Amino acid sequence: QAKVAIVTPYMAQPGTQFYVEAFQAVADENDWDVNVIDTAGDVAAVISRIEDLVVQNVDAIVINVDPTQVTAGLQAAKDAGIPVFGMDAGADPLLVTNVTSNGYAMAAETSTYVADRIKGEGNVVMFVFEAFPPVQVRGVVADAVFGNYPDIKVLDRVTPDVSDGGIADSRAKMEAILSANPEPGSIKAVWAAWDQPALGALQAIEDAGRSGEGIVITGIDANPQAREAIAAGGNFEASVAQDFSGIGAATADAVARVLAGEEILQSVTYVPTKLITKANATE
Amino acid sequence: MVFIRRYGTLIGFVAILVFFSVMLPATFPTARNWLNITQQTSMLMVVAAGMTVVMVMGDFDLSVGSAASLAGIVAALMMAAGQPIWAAVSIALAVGLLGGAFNGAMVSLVGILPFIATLATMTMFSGLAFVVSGGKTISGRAIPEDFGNFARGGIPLGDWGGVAVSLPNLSIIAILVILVVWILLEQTTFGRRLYAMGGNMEAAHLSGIAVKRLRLIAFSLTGLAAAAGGLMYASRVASANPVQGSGLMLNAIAAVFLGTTMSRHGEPRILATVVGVIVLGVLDNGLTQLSVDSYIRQVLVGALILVAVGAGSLGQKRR
Amino acid sequence: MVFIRRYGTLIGFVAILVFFSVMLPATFPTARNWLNITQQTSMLMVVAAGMTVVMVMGDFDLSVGSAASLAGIVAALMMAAGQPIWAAVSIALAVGLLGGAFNGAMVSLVGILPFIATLATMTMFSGLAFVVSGGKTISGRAIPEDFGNFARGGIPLGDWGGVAVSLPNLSIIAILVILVVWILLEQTTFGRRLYAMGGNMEAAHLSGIAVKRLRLIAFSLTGLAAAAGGLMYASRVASANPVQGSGLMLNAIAAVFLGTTMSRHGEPRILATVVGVIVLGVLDNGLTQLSVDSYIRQVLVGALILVAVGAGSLGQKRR
Amino acid sequence: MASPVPLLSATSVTKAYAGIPALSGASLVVAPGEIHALMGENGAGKSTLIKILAGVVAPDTAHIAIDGAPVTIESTKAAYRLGLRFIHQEFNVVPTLSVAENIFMGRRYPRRASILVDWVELNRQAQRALDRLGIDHIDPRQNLGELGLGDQMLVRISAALLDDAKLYVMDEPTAALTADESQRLFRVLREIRASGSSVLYVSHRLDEVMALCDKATVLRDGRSIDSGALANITHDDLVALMIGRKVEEAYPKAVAEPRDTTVFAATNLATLGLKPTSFSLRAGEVLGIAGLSGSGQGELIRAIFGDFRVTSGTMSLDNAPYAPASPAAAWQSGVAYVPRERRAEGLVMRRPIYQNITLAHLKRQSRAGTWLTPGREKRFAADLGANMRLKAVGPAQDVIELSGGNQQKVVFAKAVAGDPRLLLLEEPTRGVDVGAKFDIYSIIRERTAKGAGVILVSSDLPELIGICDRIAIMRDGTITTIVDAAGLGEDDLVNLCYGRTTGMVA
Ligand SMILES: Nc1ncnc2c1ncn2[C@@H]1O[C@H](COP(=O)(O)OP(=O)(O)OP(=O)(O)O)[C@@H](O)[C@H]1O
Ligand SMILES: Nc1ncnc2c1ncn2[C@@H]1O[C@H](COP(=O)(O)OP(=O)(O)OP(=O)(O)O)[C@@H](O)[C@H]1O
Ligand SMILES: [Mg+2]
Ligand SMILES: [Mg+2]
Repeated sequence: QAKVAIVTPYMAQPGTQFYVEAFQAVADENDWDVNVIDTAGDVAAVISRIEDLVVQNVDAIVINVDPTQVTAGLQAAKDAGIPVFGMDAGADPLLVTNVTSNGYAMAAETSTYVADRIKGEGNVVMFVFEAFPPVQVRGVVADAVFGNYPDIKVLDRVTPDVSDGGIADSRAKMEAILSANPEPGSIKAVWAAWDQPALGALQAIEDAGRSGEGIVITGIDANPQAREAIAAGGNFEASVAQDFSGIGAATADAVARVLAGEEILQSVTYVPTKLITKANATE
Repeated sequence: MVFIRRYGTLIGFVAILVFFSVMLPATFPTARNWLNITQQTSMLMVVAAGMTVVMVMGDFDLSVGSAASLAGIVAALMMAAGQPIWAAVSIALAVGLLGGAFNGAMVSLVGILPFIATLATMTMFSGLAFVVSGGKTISGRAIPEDFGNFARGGIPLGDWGGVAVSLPNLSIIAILVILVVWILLEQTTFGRRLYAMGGNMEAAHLSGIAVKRLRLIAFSLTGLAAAAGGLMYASRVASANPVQGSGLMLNAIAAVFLGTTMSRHGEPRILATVVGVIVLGVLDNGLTQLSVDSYIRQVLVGALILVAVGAGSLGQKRR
Repeated sequence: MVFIRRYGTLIGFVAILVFFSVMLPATFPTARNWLNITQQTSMLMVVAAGMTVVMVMGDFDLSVGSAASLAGIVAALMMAAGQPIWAAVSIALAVGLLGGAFNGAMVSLVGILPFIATLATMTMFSGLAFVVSGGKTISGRAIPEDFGNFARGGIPLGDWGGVAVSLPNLSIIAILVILVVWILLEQTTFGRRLYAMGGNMEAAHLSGIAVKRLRLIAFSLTGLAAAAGGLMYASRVASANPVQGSGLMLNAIAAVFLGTTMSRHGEPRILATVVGVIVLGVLDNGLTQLSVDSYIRQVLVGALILVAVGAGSLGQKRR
Repeated sequence: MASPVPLLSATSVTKAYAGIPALSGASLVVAPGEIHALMGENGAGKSTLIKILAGVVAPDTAHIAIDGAPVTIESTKAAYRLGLRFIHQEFNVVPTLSVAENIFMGRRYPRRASILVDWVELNRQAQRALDRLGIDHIDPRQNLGELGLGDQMLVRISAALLDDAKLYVMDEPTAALTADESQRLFRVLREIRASGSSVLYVSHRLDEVMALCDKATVLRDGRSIDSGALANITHDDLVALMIGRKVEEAYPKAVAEPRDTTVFAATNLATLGLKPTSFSLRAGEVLGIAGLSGSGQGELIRAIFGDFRVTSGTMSLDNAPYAPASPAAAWQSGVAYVPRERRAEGLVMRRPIYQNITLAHLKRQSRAGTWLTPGREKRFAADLGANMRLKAVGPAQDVIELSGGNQQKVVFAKAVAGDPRLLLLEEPTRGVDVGAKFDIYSIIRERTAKGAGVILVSSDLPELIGICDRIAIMRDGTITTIVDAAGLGEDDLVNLCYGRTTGMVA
């Protein structure tokens, strides 16, 4: 029975759950002994846990954290001959491969959706998060898209407090922004780099009685709560579905191939994404 | 002089209010905005009110955030399993009460320092929340609409400058909880005894106060309030995840401590805690309305608290 | 009886060690694994050592985590801007020292409660870390290889059962810091005065101890240690982001408090803090090796701490 | 004798707390080479004046001169540099540190390699300081908290005597000392006088003051009302000066003889530190407990009070079995307690007087045992306070603002507030002035007249002899004999405590 461990600091984020579940499903088929380790946001602890796994001599390790930050652990694994896989982590020479969606493409989908819907003019509120590289790149793309429209003005670039999941604080922030911009039409759209702020903004807009102004909201990830909001046909109009399960399963496949003795050549394995609107939200 | 000493902090806070009102005359000092603030702070208010109870004895409870998360998860899971809302809410509150009683037992019967005991249970409750939920966020159709609607509802107060305003349900709960804690701490022998314990545990014991039992009860109440706060949170976001209450703990302790700077001998008082919570809420609300960059806002919040509290402390020359 | 009372907690911890050694005979009680543990806990060790200094006086410092993050960010930015490593490290340490001195000034000169003062600076330092870094993680080529290599290096100790083992650089730093703090607290007038202040602030003041100045110095040292811990963390992850130190604060306080359950009068002692840190590290290390699910691990860590500390407390029945 | 430049002169000293004067133009002149008593009833302002000299409290106005040179004392360090040493009224020690470290607190420890503490030298110098008081039973390496109160006081005195100074100020140093220990202190104080330095001495034990001091300054209501040589004044006149009225007798007469019914009995009672002990107490009787410190007096009281677990034996109260599981149960049964250390064990310092008094009686002092009735509580407390001349702004004043003696009265008021059947008193009059002592004794007698029993632990031998009906001698953790107090002399009692035989044993 092969021993495989998944180490992540981001277990509390909904996406991670799906990776892990899909990974587990494949693992069960292969009869692996899977150990899921959550370090609750602590990146150095990821290194520590990898070191522990090396001492324990597991057969493969999967991480979902920026590999450049855990080089010490990756090196220890490499020295011990244990293969390490990235599951939406980032490309790195010390990884066998990194399985992920294309973050630039996702942000381009929603930001162009917004720009098209508001016909290239008006005030936009952005919810971003720079501390987490995969989310940070989305902000970069959206900045570029909005910057390309001379009549789009970014009213505020908010970083919500995510320690509680992000919805409640985003909502409070949006409530304040709405209070500060009471004129109907003074806010045309809310672009969020992931779904939780979009949901918070939606609640704030509905609660303020301004859902009739046609403020366009987009998110990224298309988590179940977001899909429901989109399906309901309110202000929340679009999100992008990453195929989390696909990433998890593809990672497990990569592990299986390497355990079977195969060599994997591409340093990144992309799994396709999909724009979610009212039309396909309930699929 | 004596005035400054006692009210210095309060004056600092009033100065902050005046500042925001001047900077944002059209939006900040409106009934609508203030009702928003009471709603935004209602969960913290309830948890901080519970925290005040143990802090009156000079103790802490670090587990309130995890207890709130756990209560939210438990209720959500029960509702997802088709149980009626009242049953889910009752069981979740019972979980909070039991968790608090466990804290109380560790502190008073076993004799573990509150800081260690509740740090350990903080970890445990959080782990339990993950275990029972499998780490997932429970949302969407799993949560009955009525549950989410509760947080969105309120009692209409009529028109105010042309805008319909209503007193949010969450604010009403917060006010009720404050009232109950106020009666408990200020009007009953129970509260008097807690204050005596906070002033001198040994003297209280030798004066015939059943310190162990009271400590147990106090921690149970704090756990109950934490669970209530967690349920309010879950209702507000119409979902539950195993970490959503974690921000509440430090803020609740901060609010109580901010309050202590306004009381005679630095003891916690429920009404002072209320001011503390509102100050935290107002700073967030006002600075966001001013479109202050969120990072700079953090720095400002810290600095403003130091200035407000420091103004009060500087008046208090030791000699 | 007296034995149990004094050493109850320690016995609990030894039981944990024995348990892991029995369950994991091949991997847990090995030199290699123990060197790993010293390295894994080294950052916490340094921060907790600094925390011990203020806690000896009966104070807290909640800002150590943010100070650690800020120091890491400052050093990373300077290195990214092409400054030499020594300059970056020195400036980052100076930032920690200044931040600590600011805490100390708020607490001792202005007279703000340590909890509020350091909670406010925790927010401020964290905001500053975001502001200067623009919220980004600084990693990859921005960080000189030598900086990241430091944490990976060590002094070779030779072969041990066929495996080459070495004493990690980070562990060496931790040991040095512990040594310095030990000398400071246990062997200098400065340290003894801090203990006097912690034992009875009023008596210390009346006997002519310059309590304000000493408090200022103590907080500065804690800030310095926090910065050192933050730099070690940054070196270990070869990167810096504005939140990476945030987990250190509660763990550092927890380690010191765990330590106090082993000292005679419940006062913090640096060597007891060391034991506290190692206990936390061993629980993580051992339970990971036992492949315990991380959620259940959380529950177990909390429960084991309660059992170990509780065993010690139950022994102390005075009445 | 020529009148030399005074060593210390403090004139027009005023200080008001929140507008209420504690000192109103007090003055004090201490000459070199004298032991000068500072007298006055509780709350007269003695400690306040001393704290001003020590740089702890800032005066509103003060003209202070040392050796004729005007000075301002803005910090404790300044006072130290001026050659002043202090023993304050309240216990300011660090129980968690060693005796030697407490002696050196605030001073630079002896050092090695210019930074490291030289522990050997530290302990040696501390030992020397203890030797000066003739103390050989205290190890400087011991934790201070392990010592009894008397020994702790001896350590504090040793600390003040560590190096030579001009003026030693002692605020009730003997309140916790045995007669024997007091004598040793007096010997050293006389040595100090002989060396040309001076002592400013505060005590409510007048015999001691008359025997030891050369001069006295009397404060009343924050003013110096007289100053002069003690040789020229009688005990009674001094009392009248201090409290503004005559006190005929030191101790009130018992109103009634003890009755023949038993209030309390202990049979083979034992607990940690107490060997099986039996005695009984009649209704209306005051039973004194005497003995060297550490003979088990505290343990006996705490066992009766339900605070120490009883390991064997039985007790009865009003002839019913009595086995309290906690102090709460003891209060319920009608047993009240005045603990030894008022600040640590008796009072919630930052709470009002009335809340301290009703703390043990909240069941009765509330509606339905639940709802507070502050108005009624305050009236109740004010009445009790008036009975013992409590000097306070009102029942809502915080206890921390009271003078030491008045704090003690609050503790006593709490104990008698519930009409107890059995009163357990440890040093109930510590720091209380002569007038108020009489009031307290009267209240004790009132209780006994109603049939209550009283057990009194005291290190003040005249008090034991004056107020008790019988005195039990404790040695090595048990009661060895019980004697009638009538006709007993102080020397007899001392001999009994040391286990030396006299003809007096009953
Ligand atoms: N911190 C304070 N705040 C308010 N009033 C105070 C404070 N300290 C002392 N007082 C008041 O000052 C007066 C003088 O008190 P002080 O302690 O000097 O009396 P004392 O002569 O030492 O009495 P005792 O013999 O009981 O020790 C008292 O009325 C007391 O209540
Ligand atoms: N109130 C006091 N009681 C006892 N000793 C005192 C007091 N105030 C000062 N001293 C002692 O007087 C001397 C001078 O004091 P000071 O603290 O200025 O010295 P220092 O050089 O600063 O010592 P350190 O560097 O150890 O603090 C020291 O030996 C100090 O310990
Ligand atoms: Mg000095
Ligand atoms: Mg006094």
